[in-house]
Amino acid sequence: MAKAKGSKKKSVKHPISIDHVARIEGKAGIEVSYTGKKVDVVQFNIFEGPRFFESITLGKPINEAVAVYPRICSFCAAAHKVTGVQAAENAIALRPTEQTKKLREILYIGDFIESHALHLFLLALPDFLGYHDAFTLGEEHPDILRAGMALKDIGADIQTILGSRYIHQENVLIGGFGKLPTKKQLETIADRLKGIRNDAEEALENLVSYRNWPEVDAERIHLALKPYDDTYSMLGGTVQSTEGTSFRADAYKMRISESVVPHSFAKHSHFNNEPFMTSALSRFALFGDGLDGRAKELAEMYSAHLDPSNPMSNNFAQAVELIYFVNRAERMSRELASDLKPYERRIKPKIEKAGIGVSMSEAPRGLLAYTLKVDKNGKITAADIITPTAMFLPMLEADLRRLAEALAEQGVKDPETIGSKLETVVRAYDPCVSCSVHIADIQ
Amino acid sequence: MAIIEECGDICRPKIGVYALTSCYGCQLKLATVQKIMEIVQAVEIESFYMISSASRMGSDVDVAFVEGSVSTEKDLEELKEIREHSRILVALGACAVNGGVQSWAEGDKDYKKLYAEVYGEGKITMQGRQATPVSDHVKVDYFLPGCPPEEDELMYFISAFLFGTFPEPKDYPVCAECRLAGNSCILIEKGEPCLGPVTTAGCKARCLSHNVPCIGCRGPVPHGTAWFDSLAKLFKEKGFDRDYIRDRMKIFGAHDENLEPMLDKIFGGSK
Amino acid sequence: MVDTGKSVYDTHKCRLLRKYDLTDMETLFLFRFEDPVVAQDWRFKPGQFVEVSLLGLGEVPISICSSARRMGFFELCIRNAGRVTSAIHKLTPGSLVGVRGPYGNGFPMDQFHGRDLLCVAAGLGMAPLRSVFLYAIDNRWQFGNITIINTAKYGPELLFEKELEAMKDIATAENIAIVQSVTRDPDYPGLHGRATEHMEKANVDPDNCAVAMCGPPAMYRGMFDYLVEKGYDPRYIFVTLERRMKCGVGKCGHCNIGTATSWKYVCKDGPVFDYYAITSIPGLI
Amino acid sequence: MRYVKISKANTYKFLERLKAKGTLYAPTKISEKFYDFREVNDVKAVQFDYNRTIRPPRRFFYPARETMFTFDTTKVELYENVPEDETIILFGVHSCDIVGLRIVDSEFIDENPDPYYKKRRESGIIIGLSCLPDEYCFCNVRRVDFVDAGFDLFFHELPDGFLVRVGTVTGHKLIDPNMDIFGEITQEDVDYMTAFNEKRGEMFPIQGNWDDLRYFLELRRDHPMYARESEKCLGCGNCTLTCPTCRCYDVKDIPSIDGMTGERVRVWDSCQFRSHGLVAGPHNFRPTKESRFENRYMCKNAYNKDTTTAYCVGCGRCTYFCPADINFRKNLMEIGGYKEAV
Ligand SMILES: Cc1cc2nc3c(=O)[nH]c(=O)nc-3n(C[C@H](O)[C@H](O)[C@H](O)COP(=O)(O)OP(=O)(O)OC[C@H]3O[C@@H](n4cnc5c(N)ncnc54)[C@H](O)[C@@H]3O)c2cc1C
Ligand code: SF4
Ligand code: SF4
Ligand code: SF4
Repeated sequence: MAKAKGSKKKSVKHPISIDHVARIEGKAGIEVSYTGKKVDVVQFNIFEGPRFFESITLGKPINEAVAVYPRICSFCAAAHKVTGVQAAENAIALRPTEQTKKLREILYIGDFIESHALHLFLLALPDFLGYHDAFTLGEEHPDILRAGMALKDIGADIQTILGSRYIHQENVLIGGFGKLPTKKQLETIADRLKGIRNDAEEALENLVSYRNWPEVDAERIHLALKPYDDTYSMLGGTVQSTEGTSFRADAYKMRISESVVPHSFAKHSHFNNEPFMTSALSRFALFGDGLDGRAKELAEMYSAHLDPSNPMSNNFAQAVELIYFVNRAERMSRELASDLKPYERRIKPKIEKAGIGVSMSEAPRGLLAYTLKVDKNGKITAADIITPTAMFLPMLEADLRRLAEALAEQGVKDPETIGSKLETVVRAYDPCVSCSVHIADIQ
Repeated sequence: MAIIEECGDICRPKIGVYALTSCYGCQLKLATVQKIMEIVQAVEIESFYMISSASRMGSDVDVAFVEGSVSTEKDLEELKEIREHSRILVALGACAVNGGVQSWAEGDKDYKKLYAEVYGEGKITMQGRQATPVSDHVKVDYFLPGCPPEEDELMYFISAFLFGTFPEPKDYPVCAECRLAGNSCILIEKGEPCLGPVTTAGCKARCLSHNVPCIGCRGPVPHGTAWFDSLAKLFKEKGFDRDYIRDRMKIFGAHDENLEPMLDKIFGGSK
Repeated sequence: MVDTGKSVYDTHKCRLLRKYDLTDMETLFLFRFEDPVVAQDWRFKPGQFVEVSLLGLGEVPISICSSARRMGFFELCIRNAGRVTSAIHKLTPGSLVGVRGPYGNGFPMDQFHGRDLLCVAAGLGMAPLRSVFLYAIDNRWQFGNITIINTAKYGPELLFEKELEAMKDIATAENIAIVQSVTRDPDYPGLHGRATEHMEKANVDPDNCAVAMCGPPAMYRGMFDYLVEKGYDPRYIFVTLERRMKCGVGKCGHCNIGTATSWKYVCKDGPVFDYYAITSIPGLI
Repeated sequence: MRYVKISKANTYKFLERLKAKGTLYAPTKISEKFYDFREVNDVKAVQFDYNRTIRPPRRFFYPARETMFTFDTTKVELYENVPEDETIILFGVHSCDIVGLRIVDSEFIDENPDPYYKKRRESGIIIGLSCLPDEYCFCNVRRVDFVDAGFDLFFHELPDGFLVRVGTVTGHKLIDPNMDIFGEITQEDVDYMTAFNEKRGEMFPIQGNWDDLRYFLELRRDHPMYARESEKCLGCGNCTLTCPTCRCYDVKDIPSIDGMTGERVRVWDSCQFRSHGLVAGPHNFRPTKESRFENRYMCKNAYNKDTTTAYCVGCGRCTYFCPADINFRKNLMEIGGYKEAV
C-alpha cells in the first residue's frame, strides 16, 4: 500500500507523502504539504531514474537508434517505434509505401487496445470497484478480468504478428517490415476483433457506474493531433488546441517549451506558457466528431462522463476509444487482407546527406513528439523526444493541487483517504513515468 | 514434493516484483503471461507496485524479481534492501542482467556528460548514476535475460522454482535456435550484421524469423562464450567498420568485460 | 536389464528404504524395487550404473555400490553435487524414485576369477569399487589375496571408512588387506599419502593380479606408471571413467570420448576401460 | 532391383498422389540461396535441383524438440508420449543424406532402440534424388555418393524425367498402382545414367577416398589447424545442427505450476556448446573452444561399422552453413595431407 504518513514537522500540519504510486507505469510519488488550511506544495515526484536516451544515441547509427528508442516504454513501445521510425524516415527523406503505413497503423492500434485494456482493467478498475489489484478483483469478478485479458491479448497479438512481439517490436524498421503478415493472419486478426466487440463495450459499462469527481473539475487547454483522414486516428501532421489554434507538428519545438524542475527526473512542458492536457480525453474533446458506429453512439449516451474539464473523464474516453479502435482495426485488417501485396519489399534506407526529421503521433496517453537529426553517414547528431506524460505533468500537478485544496476545504483529514484519492487522479491520466524521464534539448 | 522446504505444503511462497530503472516491460511481460492467474494462486504476491496497491518495500520474500538497472542512488538503496529481504534474487530482463540499452554510452560518456546533455544546467534534487547491472552490486541467484524475457522461460523458471529447483541456464547463442527454426542465415546470405552468434539463446530466433538481424537483446552468451572477436572479424570482412561493430555490440553488451578486449584483438589497440 | 516391453527411457519405481549419511556430501541410499517381478529378475554387474529419475527435476547416472547378491535391493552412494542430486538428498524414506538400467559394461569379474584382486579408490571412486569389493567377498573362493586401498583428501571424506574399518579383523583372517589413507589431512589419525605410497601394503602378486581402480585421471596416470613398472599385467588393469550423460544408452552423445580411430561411448562401451584402451586413446585421462 | 521411368510432368502427378499417402516433404527454396525440406502444398514448388537443405532430414524422425514423457509426480509415473501414426514421406533425398539417416538408424535403432525415432522411421518413406555436386560436396571421398540401400525409391535424372530404382517392398507398392504414369526404361535411359554419373564423378572438387583420414587425424592431433580455425569459430552450433548425422540431445524436465505433472522433453544439443562436456563440480571435459572444435573433427571422422563409412557423409552443410566460413573439407584435407584437385 502506498504509504500515507503524517509526520510532525514544524508549521506543516498534515503533510501527505506517497512514496510510490502503485498501479502506474514507472516510479513516482506524490507530496503534499499544508500550512493550516492552505495547501503549500503539491509535487508529483518522479524518481524513476533517467536513462538519457537522447544522449546515449548521439553519434550512433540511425537504424540501431530507432531500435533503442522504443525501450523508453513498454506500454507504448509500438507508439515510440512508429513515431521514431517516421521521424527517421523524414530525416533521410524516405517515403514508406501505403501498405507499410497501413500496417503501422494497425500495429499502433494494437498498442492502443493493449494499453487501454491494461490501464482500464488492470490499473484503474480496481480503484473503481474497491480492490487493491486486478487479481483480487479477478477472484470475485472473473468475467471482468477475462474481458480485460481478452482485449489485452488481441492487442498484444496484433503487435506480435505485425511487429514480432508485443513489447519491443523488432520487425518494424526504417523503410518497412522485415516480414509481412500473411493474408490469413490479417483475416484471423479481423475475425478475432469482431468476436471481441462486446468485451470492449463492457469496459465502458463497468466504468459508468462510477461518478466523476467534481473536485478536480476545471477548464483546461487540450492539445491533440488532427487525424490524417479526418476520422479518428493517432496519426496526423497538425496539432490543434481547444483554444482554437493549431500548428504543424514540425513546429512543436516552438510551441511546447520544457523546463527542468528539481523534484523530477522528467521535465515539465508548457504550451504558450500554460499547462495543458494531452490524453484520450483531449482527442475526444477535439476530434470526437470523427468517431463512428457504436463508439459514437455510446459516447453520446454517456456524454456526461466525458467532460473535457474533468481529468477523471479520461478513463471513459479511453473506454470509448477501445470500442472505436477494435472496430477500426477490424475494418483495416480486412481491407488490407484483401489487397495485401505479400512480396512488397522493405525500402532499404539510403543515406546520402544530413537531414532532420520530425514526427508526432498520439500515443495511448497523448501526444508524442520525435525530432531526429542525422548526418550524411546515418549517425544521429541530435535527438529530441517529448512524451505525453512529460507534457501533462504540470496539468497533473495542478489537478492534484485542486483536489488537495478541495479536500482540505471539506475538512477531510484522513491521509489515507486523501492519498488514495490523489492516486486515483494520477491513474486517470494513465501516466507513463518511465517514458517521461527522457526529455532533452539538444541544439 | 514439498514446494518450499521450510513450510512444506502449508504456505505459499512469497514473491516480490520490483523495478529499478527500466521501461517496465519485463514486469508487464510477467503480469501478462497466459497462466498469470495460476501463478497468482500458487504464490503470495508481497510486492508488485505496477499491478497492486497492496505492495510494500522491505517485506521478506522467497523470490524477488528485480527489473531495471541501477541508475539512481535510490535504486541502489532499494536493491540492497530487496537483497536483504529475499531468499532468491532473480535479475529479470536485459536492464537488470546486462545494464540495458541505457548503458549504450558506457565507456564513452560519464554520468556528468549524460546529465548535462539532457538536463543542461537544470538542477534535480535526486541523485542519478551511470546505469549498471544488478549483479554489479548484489549477489544474483538467477538471470532471466531478454528485452523483455520470453514467456516460456519465465514459466519454466517459476514452475521449476516452485518445485524446488531451477532450469539449467542456456549457454549457447541464438544461432542454434535460428537453425532449428529453419530460417535462412542472413549473415551468410546477405551479410547483415546479425548478433545472433554472440547473443544468449532463448527467443527462438524471434527476429531472424522475421528476417530482421538480431540486435542482441538477450545479452551476450554467458561464461565468456560470446566470441565477439570471431564475429567482429567476420563483420570486418563483410565491410563494417570498427565503430559500427562496436556500437552495435554495445547496445546490450556494453558491460561485458570481454567486449572491448576482443574488439581490440581484431582491430588492434584501444580506441 | 529386465525386459518389460517398456521404452528404454522408461523407469522402474523404486522405494527409498533408508538413508545413511556417510560424509558431509555423500549419503548412502537403500532402494527396493516396487514391482516384484523386476525385484526378482533385476541383476547388475559391479561397475555398472543406473539412471535415477526424480520427475520434474531430471535424471542422473549413479554407480551401484551394493553387493550384486542382494536381489531386489540396491544401494547408491550419492554426492550432493547439483540440481538433481541435492533433491535426492532431501528425499525421505518411503519416497519413490524412477530407476532405469543397469547400464554400462561393468568390471569383467569373470576374467578376474582365479587372480589376486587389487581395488584402488580415491574419493567418490569408492562407490563403484565397493560393489567390486563386496562381489569379491561374496565370491571369496574365486579370488586369491585381496587388497583394497581407499583414499580421500580429508579424513571426514573417506567413504565407507567405518564399514571397512569394522571388517578389518575378519578381513585379515581371510587374506584381505584393507588400507585407508588421506592425502591432505594432517589431523587424520590413520595413514597418510596417495595410493601409490601404500602399494607395499598390497598383499597381491603382480604377475597374477587383477586391478580395479576408480578415481580422478591424475590417480590413474600415477598408478599406471607404478603398476607397469612393478610388473602388473596390463591386460588386467581396469579403470572407470566419468562424463556428462543424459541417456545412459548410447544416444545422447555427451559421453563420447576418444579420437577418430577409437570413438567410444562411456555409457555403453564403458564406464570401465582397460589399460590399453586408456593409454592408446589420447586425451581420455 | 526393379527400374522404371517417369516423365517430369508425371512426376508432379506422382507427387500429388504421394500427398494422399502421408505428409509429403520435399526440398523447397526458402530464400535466395537456401533450401529446406518443407511440407508440400503446391507440388510445383518442389525443387529438383538443389544442393543441400539447411535442416537435415533426420529432423523428421528425430524432431529438434520432443516430449518423451508426460509425468505424474505424485504417482511417480511416466507416460510415454508415443508419436502419432503418421506416414512421413521425404522426397528428393540425396545419397549422402540417405546414408546419414542410416547412420542415425544404426545408433538409434540397432541397439536399445529409441522408440520415438524407430516408430517414425518405420512408417516413413524415403525417395532419393540424384544430384550434381558443388564445391562443398565430398560424399565421393566418403564413399557414399551412390547408395544401394536406405531408400524406397531413388530418382535418377533423365533429360525429361527420371529413371527410378525401386529399393524396397514399400517402393514397389508405390509404383505398382501408378503404372499409368510410370513406364519401362530404355537402353538410352541407362546410357544417360552412365553418362550422368560419369560427369557427376568428375565434378567433385576432390577425388580418391579418405579411408585413411582418421589415422592422420590421430597422428596429427596437435596440428596447428585446430588453433587457427577454432579461433574463427563462433561456437554457434550451426555445423552440428545442420549435420545429417549429429545426434546429441539434452533432456529436461519441465514441471507444471502446481508441480503435480510435467513433461520430460529432449532437445537437440551440440558438442560445440560449453555445457556439453560440463559436469557437476563444475568440471568441464571440453573447457575450451578449441577442445570442442576438435571434438567434432574426431567424432565426424570416426568409423561407423554399420554403414562402413565415417560419421561424416560429406554433404558440405557444416561448411556451407557456417557463418564464420570455416571450411571443414579443406581443414580435413590439410590434416590428411591431401591435395586439392586441379
Ligand atoms: C557412470 C557414472 C557413474 C556415476 N556414479 C556416481 C555415484 O555413484 N555417486 C555420485 O554421487 N555421483 C556419481 N556420478 C556423478 C553424477 O552423475 C553427477 O554428480 C550428477 O549427474 C550431478 O547431477 P546434478 O543434477 O545434481 O548436478 P548439475 O550440476 O545440476 O547437473 C545437471 C545435469 O548435468 C549432468 N551431469 C552433471 N554432472 C554429471 C556427471 N558427473 N556425470 C554425468 N552427468 C552429469 C546431468 O545430466 C545432470 O542432470 C556418476 C557419473 C557417471 C557418468
Ligand atoms: S541469421 Fe544470425 S542468428 Fe541466424 S544463424 Fe545466421 S548469424 Fe546466427
Ligand atoms: S533475435 Fe536477438 S534481438 Fe531478437 S529477440 Fe532474439 S536475442 Fe533479441
Ligand atoms: S560433418 Fe559436415 S559435411 Fe559431414 S555430414 Fe556433417 S554436415 Fe555434412
